[in-house]
Amino acid sequence: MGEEAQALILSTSPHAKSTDSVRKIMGIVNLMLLPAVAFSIYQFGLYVLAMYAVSIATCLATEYLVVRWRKRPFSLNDGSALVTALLLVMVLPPRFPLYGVILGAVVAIVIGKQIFGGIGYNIFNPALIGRAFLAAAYPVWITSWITPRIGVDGISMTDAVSTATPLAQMKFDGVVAAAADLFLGFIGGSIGETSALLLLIGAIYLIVKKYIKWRIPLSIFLTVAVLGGIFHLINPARFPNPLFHLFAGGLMIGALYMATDMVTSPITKKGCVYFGIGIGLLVIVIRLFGGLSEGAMYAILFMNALVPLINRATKPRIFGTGAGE
Amino acid sequence: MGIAVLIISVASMGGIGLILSLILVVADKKLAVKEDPRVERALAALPGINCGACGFAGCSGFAAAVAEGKISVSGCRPGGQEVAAQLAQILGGEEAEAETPKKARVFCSGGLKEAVRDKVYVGVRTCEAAHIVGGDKACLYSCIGYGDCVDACPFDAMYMDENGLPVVILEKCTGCGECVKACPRNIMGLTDADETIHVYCRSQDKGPVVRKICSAGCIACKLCEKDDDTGAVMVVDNLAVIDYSVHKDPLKAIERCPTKVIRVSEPVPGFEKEKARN
Amino acid sequence: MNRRLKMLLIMTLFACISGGVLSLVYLISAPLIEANMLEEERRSILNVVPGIDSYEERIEGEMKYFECKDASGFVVGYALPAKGNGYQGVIKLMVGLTPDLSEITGISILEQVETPGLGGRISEQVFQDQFQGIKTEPAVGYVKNQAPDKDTDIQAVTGATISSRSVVTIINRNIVKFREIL
Amino acid sequence: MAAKDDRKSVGVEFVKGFWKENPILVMLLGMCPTLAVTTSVINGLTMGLAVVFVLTCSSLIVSIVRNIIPKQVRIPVFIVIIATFVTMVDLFLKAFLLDLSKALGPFIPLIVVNCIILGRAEAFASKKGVFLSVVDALGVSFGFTITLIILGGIREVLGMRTFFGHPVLGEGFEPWIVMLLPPGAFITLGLLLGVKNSIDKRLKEKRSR
Amino acid sequence: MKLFSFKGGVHPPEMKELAEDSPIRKAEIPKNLTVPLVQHIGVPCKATVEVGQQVREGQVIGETQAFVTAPVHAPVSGKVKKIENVLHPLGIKAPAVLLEVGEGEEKEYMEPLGDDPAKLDSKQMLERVQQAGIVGMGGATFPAHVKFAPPKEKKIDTFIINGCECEPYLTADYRVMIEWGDDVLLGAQMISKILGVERTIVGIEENKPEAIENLRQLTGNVGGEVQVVETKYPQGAEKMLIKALLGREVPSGGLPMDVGVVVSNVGTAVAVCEAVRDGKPLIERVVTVTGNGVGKPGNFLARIGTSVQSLVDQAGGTVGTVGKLIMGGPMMGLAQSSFDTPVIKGTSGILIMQEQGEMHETHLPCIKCSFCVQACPVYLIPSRLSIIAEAQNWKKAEEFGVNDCIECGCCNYVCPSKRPIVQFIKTTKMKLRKLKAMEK
Amino acid sequence: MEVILIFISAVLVNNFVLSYFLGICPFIGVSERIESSVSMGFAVTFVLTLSAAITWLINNYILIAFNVPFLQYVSFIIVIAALVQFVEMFIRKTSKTLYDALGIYLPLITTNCAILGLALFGALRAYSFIENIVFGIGAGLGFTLALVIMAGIREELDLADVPEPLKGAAITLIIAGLLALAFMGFAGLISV
Repeated sequence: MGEEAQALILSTSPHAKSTDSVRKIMGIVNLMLLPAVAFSIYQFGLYVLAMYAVSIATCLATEYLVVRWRKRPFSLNDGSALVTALLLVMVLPPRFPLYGVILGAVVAIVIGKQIFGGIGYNIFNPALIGRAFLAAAYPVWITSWITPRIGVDGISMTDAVSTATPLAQMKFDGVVAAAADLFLGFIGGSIGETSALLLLIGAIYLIVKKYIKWRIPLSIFLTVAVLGGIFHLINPARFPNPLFHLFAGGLMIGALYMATDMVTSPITKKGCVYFGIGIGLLVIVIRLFGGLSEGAMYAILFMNALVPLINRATKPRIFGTGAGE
Repeated sequence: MGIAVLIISVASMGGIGLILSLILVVADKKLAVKEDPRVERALAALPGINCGACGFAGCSGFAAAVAEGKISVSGCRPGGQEVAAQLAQILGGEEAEAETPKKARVFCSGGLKEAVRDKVYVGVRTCEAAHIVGGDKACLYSCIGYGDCVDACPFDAMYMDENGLPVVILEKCTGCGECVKACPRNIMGLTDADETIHVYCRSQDKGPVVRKICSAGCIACKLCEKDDDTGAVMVVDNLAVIDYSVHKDPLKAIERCPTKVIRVSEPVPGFEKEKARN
Repeated sequence: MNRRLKMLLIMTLFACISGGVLSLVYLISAPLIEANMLEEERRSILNVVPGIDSYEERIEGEMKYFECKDASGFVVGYALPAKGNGYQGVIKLMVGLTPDLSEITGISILEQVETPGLGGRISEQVFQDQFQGIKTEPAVGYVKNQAPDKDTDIQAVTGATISSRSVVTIINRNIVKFREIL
Repeated sequence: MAAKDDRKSVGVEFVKGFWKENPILVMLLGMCPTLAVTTSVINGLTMGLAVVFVLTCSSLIVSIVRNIIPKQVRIPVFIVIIATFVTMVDLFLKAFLLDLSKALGPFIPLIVVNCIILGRAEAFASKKGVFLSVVDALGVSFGFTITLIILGGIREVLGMRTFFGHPVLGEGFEPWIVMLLPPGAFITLGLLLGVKNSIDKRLKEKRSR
Repeated sequence: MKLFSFKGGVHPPEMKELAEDSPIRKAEIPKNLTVPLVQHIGVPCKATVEVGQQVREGQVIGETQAFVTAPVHAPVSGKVKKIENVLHPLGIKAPAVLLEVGEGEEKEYMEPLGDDPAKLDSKQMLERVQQAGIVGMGGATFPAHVKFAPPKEKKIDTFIINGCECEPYLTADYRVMIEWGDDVLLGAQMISKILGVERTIVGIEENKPEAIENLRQLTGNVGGEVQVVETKYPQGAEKMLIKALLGREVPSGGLPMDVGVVVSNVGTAVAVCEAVRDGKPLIERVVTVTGNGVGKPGNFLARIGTSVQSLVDQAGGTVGTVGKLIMGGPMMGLAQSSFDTPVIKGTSGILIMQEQGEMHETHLPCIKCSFCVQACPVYLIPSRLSIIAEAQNWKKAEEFGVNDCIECGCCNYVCPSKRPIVQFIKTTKMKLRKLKAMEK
Repeated sequence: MEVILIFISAVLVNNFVLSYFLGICPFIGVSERIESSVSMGFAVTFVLTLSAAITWLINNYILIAFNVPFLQYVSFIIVIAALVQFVEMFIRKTSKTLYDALGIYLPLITTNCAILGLALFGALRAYSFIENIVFGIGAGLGFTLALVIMAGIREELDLADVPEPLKGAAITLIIAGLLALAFMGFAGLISV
């Protein structure tokens, strides 16, 4: 009787699974980055397109080689390397040399991610590791900016007029850019960070889909706005207004796409809030008192390092234990 | 000037040295704390540089851990092998040699070739996990085949053969029993080296059921029971069992076994010699 | 008791021996080290105030400076050791000034721990040479990424605005203090 | 029997410091100077030689006086001996090689607390004869020096494009300044350790085959 | 109306539409029945009959002397063919009585006790519950009489009838509440009487308006309250239901009675009602046969021991390539390896799913998305637990509360890396139990 | 103000472990568990503060007063060694709880470069007594911070699929490198 029945599949419960998958999540994150990517190419020219291409090629190739060398299952199609590749370029200056992009991409994938065991195990955001490494390796290149929409058609390095980012202008010259320009993105700065608007649109979709933890960006923004506001009230001449803080520099892309990286952010709700507050605090401290003009990247990296401790500190109370009633 | 400097430096160093050694002497007298003599001797054997490379808080921490057996004697990096040897001596590892060495054996013959697989198991590839839902072999008494025992073996004395069954390298096996603990289906067992015949099946299914699902299982035909007149072999719960207290090697029992689950086991290397000596 | 006495003796003994041996080594090496230090100081002073024959150390309150004279004993300038915070840590330098303090005759970075290859480039000759002939009134300044057009300005090291600014600030602050003393 | 062993093991004692008991890569000792001074080969070399001197001399002394020192003051006395030699090195550098002395900064005095030296003094010199102790000290400290040179070499080449001050990579190579900074030091040493481990693993596999 | 709920949980597609409108149908009794002697948590039963013996419907065929046990009765009249080890729904080999259905219609039921709870003696009722072999019919199969007789120091103040049926696909309880509402409430009253509680609540998920309506009307006559809870999985888990309705948290490692509550499934209530009123032992139950792998999904009143094959045949046979055969719901049900496995007292549903590619997917490393942390109804960190268990760090898993896991499967459901978290946890629990046993 | 700068500098900007490479041995050795790293951190902070005070006194009242600066290393280290040994014995005798939490880490500290390094840096920078103590506390807290962060990460990585040859010290060093990268963001905080 049982003979003719074909082999049944045995597995533990549950037998129903949601439709989310790593691949789908990463794919949607990539998709949501596209508007900002497209805008950055429009703004800074075809050279930026070349940077994206180089970064993507390097990231994918590196990931492929490492995974093969380690004899692990093929992981390229999960799309996480692509996210890293895009984000890496988005936080670089528009005329960063291509060999630098290659170096950054290799460092991001190898030291930022694979050294810890690949996707899911990394402690720091790989793209930020790549960027921080480049910042330390090529400190001059990383602070060389150009004005957008000038020399757009060109792909050479020399046709663009160099300029400072709004944050650098604020820091060293005390010039504060208009919030509207910052919001729409008609300012100098890193490739993908300029348009707060486009970044927000993508992020809102991701929040709706619950693919990013909304508490993180919200608490970052609130902390930055409140602290920035307090300092602005104390001394408006020296400290810029909170709107400027929110829309200038890498805060938007950092808060929305890098701090919220699932792997490197806390897993508890409370932890996310602490994490965000920490980032906001450090951003303000570095921007206003540090030697660097932009601190979002370092703030996130530093808080990444604290995530295991945050997770531990905010470990939820298990049902039916402690002060439940 | 030269002499003055000389005198001053000798005096100040001497002074510092004197004061400090006084403090230490007093401390040594007043603040001495009694300790486990083994810890103390272990501590004396250690380099005492408190480098922390062992992961413990200083040499005393390491010494205590060694004495309690929490860490291997070779855990001290600066000390190297010499210290390890000393420590081993101090801790006096006079392990009682077992009279007959124990060896682990695999009591299932139903590999990929022999056992019928009538379902598809999807999930974590460890025996322990697969055992929850039953694995993919039809026989519920069979080796699941994901090698938990191999992973558990601390001596690299096991491997999975191409037929999906674990194999014990008897030379390396120390009879520690880790594989026995790791196996969720009791396939692994420890045997005395002088037991030379074993039943390589654990199935308690009835003969016809076994016949259907495995070509190398005990079908409880009782031929062995009939052939061996010593009474050492019996079929209990549809499975042949050997009582070694009656007879260590009931050779006759294996002759007519239709599925060859009763077999002469691989001899334990080096054991024959010892036996002769006795 | 015997054991403890031995502890006491041995430790004191070794401390004494160490003190003795070291003082001997020191006595031999001290003159050499002294000479080394003086030579270094001399080099840096000659470097920042060119064409001098001799100099003299003066101490005025908390400030130390060197009065530099030419062969005829005429004061041709001052060498002023200065220090202050840079980007990473303390920067120590020597500033050479004309007797009326209106112009810098040269600077020499003595010690710094700025980022190598970035802020650390303030130690490069190109950067230090810029200060020759820079006017100190009203204050020394700096510009970025372009050639300076004022005679009080120098060009900052690319990408290392803060280190460059620190050097300028240290110089300005010390010149102001020095003016009060003279 | 002990004498025979001693003679045979002289070579072994000397060589083991280079690979099998390399103080940095295997014993993980003396990390502080390893990381701090290896911004260039010359710094690493100087540091290494300083350690060679201090370790050899203090091993010598310790193995001579080992029997008269009570257990309770072993460490303080050994440290005093070591510190004495370190001060000598320091004074020597200040007198003859001022620039190098400046570059190495406080890391020369920090040799005092370099675990390698105290470790060897304790583990080896305080238990073995004079001759073997010196051989052991030389082996270990040269192993240390060579590792410093390798590390310094990698960092100098990538960070400044030079080796021993001579340009080795072409103009086209933009040096990675990060290699001269702490992150570069940590990461390079970490990767070097990884390379060492994987070579060991491969050697072991080969041998077992 | 306030909607009661708890924190965490998931919303898997309900899929109840497949069978919810099909009324309960008496299933045909196949020629042979396989009645396992292990149908409850606790000491297994021993056969009280012999091979070849004739038995009558309702006759006890398995019994032990232990307290935590429930006797097994013959579901039909017939002849004992064999007593041997068979494949049990739990995936183990367990002893069972194989019956050949006979001709006679004779029954051997117990004496009816009456149907007015007010006049019934609670001690007598409790005894009857035990004799009738009633167990928790939601799937836990805990002997009911043990549950209804808590130790004296535990004051019970509330009895909850669990009508949530939060598992997707399953509609057995739903149909019972619509068709046999009277019996449910009568059973509930009897149990309340046994327990001596003042408050009896029926908790029903929002997505069963017809059942809510029906029971509300009926409670008007007999008393008791009906409360609506949010449609969310695992609303039907005892601990969650208590938290949602009463705001009480069952302590870690404790039972509902520790917070003064007893929870029973609607099926159990019906069984109690029948046992007391009609003297009928637990020999049949309502089973939902559903899923995209069967032709005509429906709800069947099936005798215990009926093979899955027989029920599936009555539900239109299989459709397409069958991938999984699950006993229970998709979230907590057990995958079966054979259609020969019998229905037991805890079988609430038979779910047959066509083969799909995802069923063969292997898992990826955890990406710490924290979906599972948000979903876990007992506030564990499943992601971490699964990593710890994967690394086989059993001790640490215990620290992280592995034993508090209720194995509801929410974490597993939401995991984008498709990690078999529940399996990791089950394995760890088993291993820990083994280690504990070894220590002793 | 100066004191605050010294403190911030020692904790964040010029972190002893991550930018001066001081105390690497215990940093690698005792960063496996968070609990022990916290204890170790506080033990180090305690000893650092204590030795900052004592070495300052020795430096100013013996070495400088008698003009024998060349005895610096010898005298500092012998004082530190004896001091640590004494404190350990003292705590051990007086308080079992304190000893278990803190005392057992003390022997590790003698050969911790951070202690001697602090004494030397303090002497080199000619801090005042108060400044030197603040420097000691700051350095100790900076060490603790780095150690605890590292312990947190290592506990996390315990369960990760780190490549075999990199397990242990190698990955710890690389993480230290990445931490140093992250700490670079604080550069310049002292140049306000």
